[in-house]
Amino acid sequence: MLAYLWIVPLLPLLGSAINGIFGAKWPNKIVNLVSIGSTGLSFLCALEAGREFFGSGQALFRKEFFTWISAGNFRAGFDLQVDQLTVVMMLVVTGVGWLIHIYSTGYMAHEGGYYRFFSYLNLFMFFMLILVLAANYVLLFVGWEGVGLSSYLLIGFWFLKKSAADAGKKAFIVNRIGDFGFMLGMFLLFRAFGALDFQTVFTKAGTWPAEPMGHFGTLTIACLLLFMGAAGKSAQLPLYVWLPDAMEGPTPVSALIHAATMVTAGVYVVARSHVLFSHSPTAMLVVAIVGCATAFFAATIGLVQTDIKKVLAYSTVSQLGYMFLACGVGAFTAGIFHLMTHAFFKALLFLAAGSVIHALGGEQEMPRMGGLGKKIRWTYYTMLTATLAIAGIPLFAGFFSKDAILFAAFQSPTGGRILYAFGLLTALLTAFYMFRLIFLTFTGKPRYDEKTVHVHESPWSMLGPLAVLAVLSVIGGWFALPTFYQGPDHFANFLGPALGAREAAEAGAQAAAHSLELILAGVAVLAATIGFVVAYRLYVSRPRKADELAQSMKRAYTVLLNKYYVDELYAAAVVRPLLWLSTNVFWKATDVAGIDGTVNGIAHGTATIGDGVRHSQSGNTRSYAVWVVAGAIIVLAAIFFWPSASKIAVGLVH
Amino acid sequence: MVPTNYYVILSAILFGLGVFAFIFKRNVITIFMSIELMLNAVNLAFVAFSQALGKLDGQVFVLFVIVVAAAEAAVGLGIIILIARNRQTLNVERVDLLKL
Amino acid sequence: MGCEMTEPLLVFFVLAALAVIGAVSLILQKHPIHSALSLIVVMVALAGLYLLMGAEFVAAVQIIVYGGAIMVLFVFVIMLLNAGAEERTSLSKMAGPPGLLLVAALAAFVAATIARSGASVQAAAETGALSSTRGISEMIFKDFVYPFELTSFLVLVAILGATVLAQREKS
Amino acid sequence: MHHDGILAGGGHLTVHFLFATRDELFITIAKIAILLFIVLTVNAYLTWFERKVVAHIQSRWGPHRVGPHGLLQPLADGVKFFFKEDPTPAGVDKFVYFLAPLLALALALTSIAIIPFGPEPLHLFGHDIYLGIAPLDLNIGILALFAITALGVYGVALAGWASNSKYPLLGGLRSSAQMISYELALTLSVVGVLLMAGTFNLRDIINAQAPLAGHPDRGIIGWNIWPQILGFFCFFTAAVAETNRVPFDLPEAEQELVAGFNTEYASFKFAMFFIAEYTSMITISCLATIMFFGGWLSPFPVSWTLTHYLPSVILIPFGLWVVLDGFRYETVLGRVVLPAVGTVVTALGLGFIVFPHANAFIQAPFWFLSKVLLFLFVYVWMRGTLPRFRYDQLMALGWKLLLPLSIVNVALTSFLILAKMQWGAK
Repeated sequence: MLAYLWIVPLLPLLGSAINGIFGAKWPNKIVNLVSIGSTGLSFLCALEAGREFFGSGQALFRKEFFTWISAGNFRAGFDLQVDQLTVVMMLVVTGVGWLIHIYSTGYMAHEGGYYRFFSYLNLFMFFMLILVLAANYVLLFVGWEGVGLSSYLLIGFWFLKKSAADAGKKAFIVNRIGDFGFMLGMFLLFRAFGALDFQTVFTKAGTWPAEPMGHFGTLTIACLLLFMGAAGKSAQLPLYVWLPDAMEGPTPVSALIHAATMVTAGVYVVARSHVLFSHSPTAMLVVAIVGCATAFFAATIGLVQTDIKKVLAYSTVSQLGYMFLACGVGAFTAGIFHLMTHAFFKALLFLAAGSVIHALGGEQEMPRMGGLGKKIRWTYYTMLTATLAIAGIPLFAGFFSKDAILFAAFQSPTGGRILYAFGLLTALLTAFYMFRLIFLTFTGKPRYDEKTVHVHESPWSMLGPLAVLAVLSVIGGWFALPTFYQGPDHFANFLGPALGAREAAEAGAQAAAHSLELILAGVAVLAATIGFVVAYRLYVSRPRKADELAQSMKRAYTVLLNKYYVDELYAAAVVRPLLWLSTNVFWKATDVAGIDGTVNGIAHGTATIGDGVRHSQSGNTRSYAVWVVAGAIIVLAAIFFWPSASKIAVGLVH
Repeated sequence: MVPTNYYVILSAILFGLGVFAFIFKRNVITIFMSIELMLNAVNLAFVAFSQALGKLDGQVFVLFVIVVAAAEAAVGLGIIILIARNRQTLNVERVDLLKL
Repeated sequence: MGCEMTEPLLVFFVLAALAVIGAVSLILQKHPIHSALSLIVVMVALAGLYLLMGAEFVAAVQIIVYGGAIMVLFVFVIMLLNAGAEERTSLSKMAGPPGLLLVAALAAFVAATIARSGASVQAAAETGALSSTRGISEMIFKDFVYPFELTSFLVLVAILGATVLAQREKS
Repeated sequence: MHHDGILAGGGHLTVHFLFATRDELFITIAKIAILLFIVLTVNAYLTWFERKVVAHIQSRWGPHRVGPHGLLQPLADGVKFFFKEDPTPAGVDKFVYFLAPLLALALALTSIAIIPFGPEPLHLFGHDIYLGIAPLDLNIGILALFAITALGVYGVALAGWASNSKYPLLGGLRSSAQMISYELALTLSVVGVLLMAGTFNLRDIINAQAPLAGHPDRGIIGWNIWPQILGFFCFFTAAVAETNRVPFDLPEAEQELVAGFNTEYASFKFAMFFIAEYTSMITISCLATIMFFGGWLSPFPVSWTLTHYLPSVILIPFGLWVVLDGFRYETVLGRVVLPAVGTVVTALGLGFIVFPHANAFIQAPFWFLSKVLLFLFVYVWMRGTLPRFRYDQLMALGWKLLLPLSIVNVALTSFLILAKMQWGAK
């Protein structure tokens, strides 16, 4: 299977192509068959590939399938590689992706453009797999842009809805900014190392001296640029604005792309280039701070959002912040660990939310929900599980990963305490707004119009994935279970070879800091419980209280409700000036006056000349004959006055 | 023995006359004939030089020219017949529209 | 050189005169048939000149193909179209004095070129009688065999083209 | 000195006969005159012959009023042609109208000049006088012949056009089309012979059919007719068409076109066409003889010396019969003239027996002429028996049968020759 690794991404591509080309005519059943079949197969292939990889016991499998670009000493090939990190990502992508495909067959059943949706979805799978399997930055960038594209297509899936179309554009444009940085980073790396495939870059970088804190050397700048791209893709400050709007897309999309997989690409890239990052503490610190800030910032916004999907979106942002925090403090394994668990429970949350929306016939505003717990039990339970997981209740997946991150943050030498504090606070907020969501949605008395809206449980094609994901988000974290009785962290050891020796060292340190870890875990649980209790008091026992609280600190509330006016700020600072510039300078001045003027001028000139010359084309054969003679005379004259010319001509003939 | 120059000059004269006819005749067929005249003049020069240089290439070339002329005549006259059929005239000055 | 009046020279001048007269009359005649006849005269005269130069085969071919086929075709077409005398319109501005000028220039150039090249050629002259026919066949079927085949192809194409052109479209 | 002047130049071999020496010039002129006379006479009596034969085929008497057996009929016709009124139709193109018959006649007569009639020169006034006008080394003999026949089209076409009348125009168009079409077959059909002979020279072609030195004398077996039977078929058919004779005489198809291209011609101009046609018949017959029937070669091996007396053996009895027949002729003139002619003929026959040299010299022309006469008879015979083709049939025959056949013939011949070179050499 490894030898034919390309099959893994190819299958979804085929599915996408087939559906895209023929799907329009086909009934949904066949479209399902194609899309689910292709993704499912590729999931199996991925499993098989992983099995073989471990069977072979090699640290890194790498195969160059064909050379794509070759210029001078630069080579960018279709090279795929597999190591532990890849396996994790690959399995998450194909597995979760597959589940979400199944879910979508139920969720989208009544939508128009069914085949289109699945074609896009498969396309996304293809690009995402390319991204995670790529063995060099160029190919990775291909996947990177590809997922951006399919995300754009899917956000704007209901392109007739203006908000959706705009959201799509917004996502695309904001990502451009990040990609810009990413490309610059790649160029810089190429200049520094003369190659872009991971092996060469990392081996060379490994030999470089680590750049001291606050020193901006090549590596640091490269890392920061890469991180800029990552921030764009993974919706970190200040480029996070597109993700909440991306909720305009169908819920499965939000689940797959904007929660589980695509948005984590940034984290993946940072983890993938951990060698570079670990050589520049400055960059690491930046990553950590940005991550931490984003986590807190987004969480605060999430507190007051009323749209169920918006809440989840902000929570996604903040969880991504966690992951970056982890990477920033050097706990890449923890980051990836959280990435995985988050993929499980956040996907689950979104799908469940989707199920809720489905049940209410498209209602997304929590104030108009409530009391659904009894009506749609399965959805309720699964969503509850996910909430517990994300809130970090012990023995649930989120607990372990978040705990690992906080612990790492606490331990980190530079400003560890502050980061930890914010992380902890975020955990509290997370717990609060998640439970707020649960309570507003499932408990209390219904606030929707029961005559018009008749709630119904979703079909099994939707509930099945929910169940599976629920299970996963329970057991997903148990790799790390042993650490609590001084055992090894399996996940860390597992990722060790891929993410470098630094982890191993830390594993050693962990034993020493074991007691400390237990304490921190306790603290985290405490924070979660506080969040829970507050939410309970505000929304269940004394519902009135929430509004009073909002009234009492109206200013802060409105600020939060309006998401700190960030969008407005951007609009004022960036969008409007740009619009003005492009309208007046580029369009009116340059294009209309300059370019069009020139083109039309040339056209007019040509027309005038032609009008003049036209008269020689009298259509009178005899005149033409005369012209022929004139030409002959010119030739003869050349031969006569300039014999060498004729010699040359003859020479040409011979 | 006739000097080669004489032949060549004769061919030049014929060629000139051919060009003249080519320009100053109005009848398509006659114009076509003047082209043949020019070809003949060239042939004469060919043969003259071939005799002068004692090489036969010239004569072979003449044969080729004749073949080409024959083909040309076949096609050309076909076209002329069409013109006469569609335009009801053989005067090139009256045939100055691409489309009727 | 050789300007004492030998018979070949005599013959040459007679034939040359015929040719030139024919060409001139081709221009002067109003009726295409007369032009055609004049052209035939030119061709026969040229054939005679070829004979004089010992190019018997070319001479024969000249008469058979040019005289016997091509010009017959011309005459045939003229008869078919029942072409009348040519009308002396002059709608072309170019084909007036400027044309005349150009023709004069062309003639001058040709003459000058010949005058320059003539001497060099003359040096190489004076070769014995070459039995042309055999030699020509040798050349055609050895050295020039590919061009020869090409010409045959050309002729084939021409036949097809002529057929297509001449057939009346079904209506 | 002229002699040097010419030969020094080289490359004039074909024209030098015109003025090798003054004497040769005169001889040539004399030859032309004699040949012209002979040809015209033969023409005249060919008409008589034709009418007689056709008449007998149709079981009529044919001409027998003017002179004994109507022998003076041609004379009478000639006189009639001369003195008839010669109206020129209105609106004809004068020049071309006059040119056409001249062209036809001139070309027809010129073509005869190419034909050689005998191998041996006649020794007179210390000059070797060959039978036939063309020089011995006319390397393009057959080509020249074709060249002239090719030009023959103009006579017909121009006549038709110049008459300013629709029947002649149609006739002219038809015949020019017909001639062009059949010229191809005609030319191609002799290529086989040329390939075998390896020359254009008519004399050499005849000699090529003669037994080679050291080979058994096969006489008639050696003629081209056997290997080239296909070629001969094509050749003769095409030739008949080329001369506009029955069954290919569409240009003058009386029923459809009155008299075809020469409708508007009367009196002597008409006679010119007439003579031209018969002359070309003769030429073609000569050509056929040369190409396929061994020219002047005797059908018998030379070793059969007795056959040398065949001329006498034919002439003497014929003469005697004419004498006897003459005595029984009804008119006085006949009773006087016929016996006289008879005696002359008999005397000729006896003379050949008496003078071996003369006999030896006469052999070649005798055979040549007898073969030509045979062909002429065939012409007349066909006229008496065959119906005329329809125009489309004619074209189909020319393009779809004769042309392919003659091409096949060429291919076959060349292949056989190659094969002979490969294997038959030793």
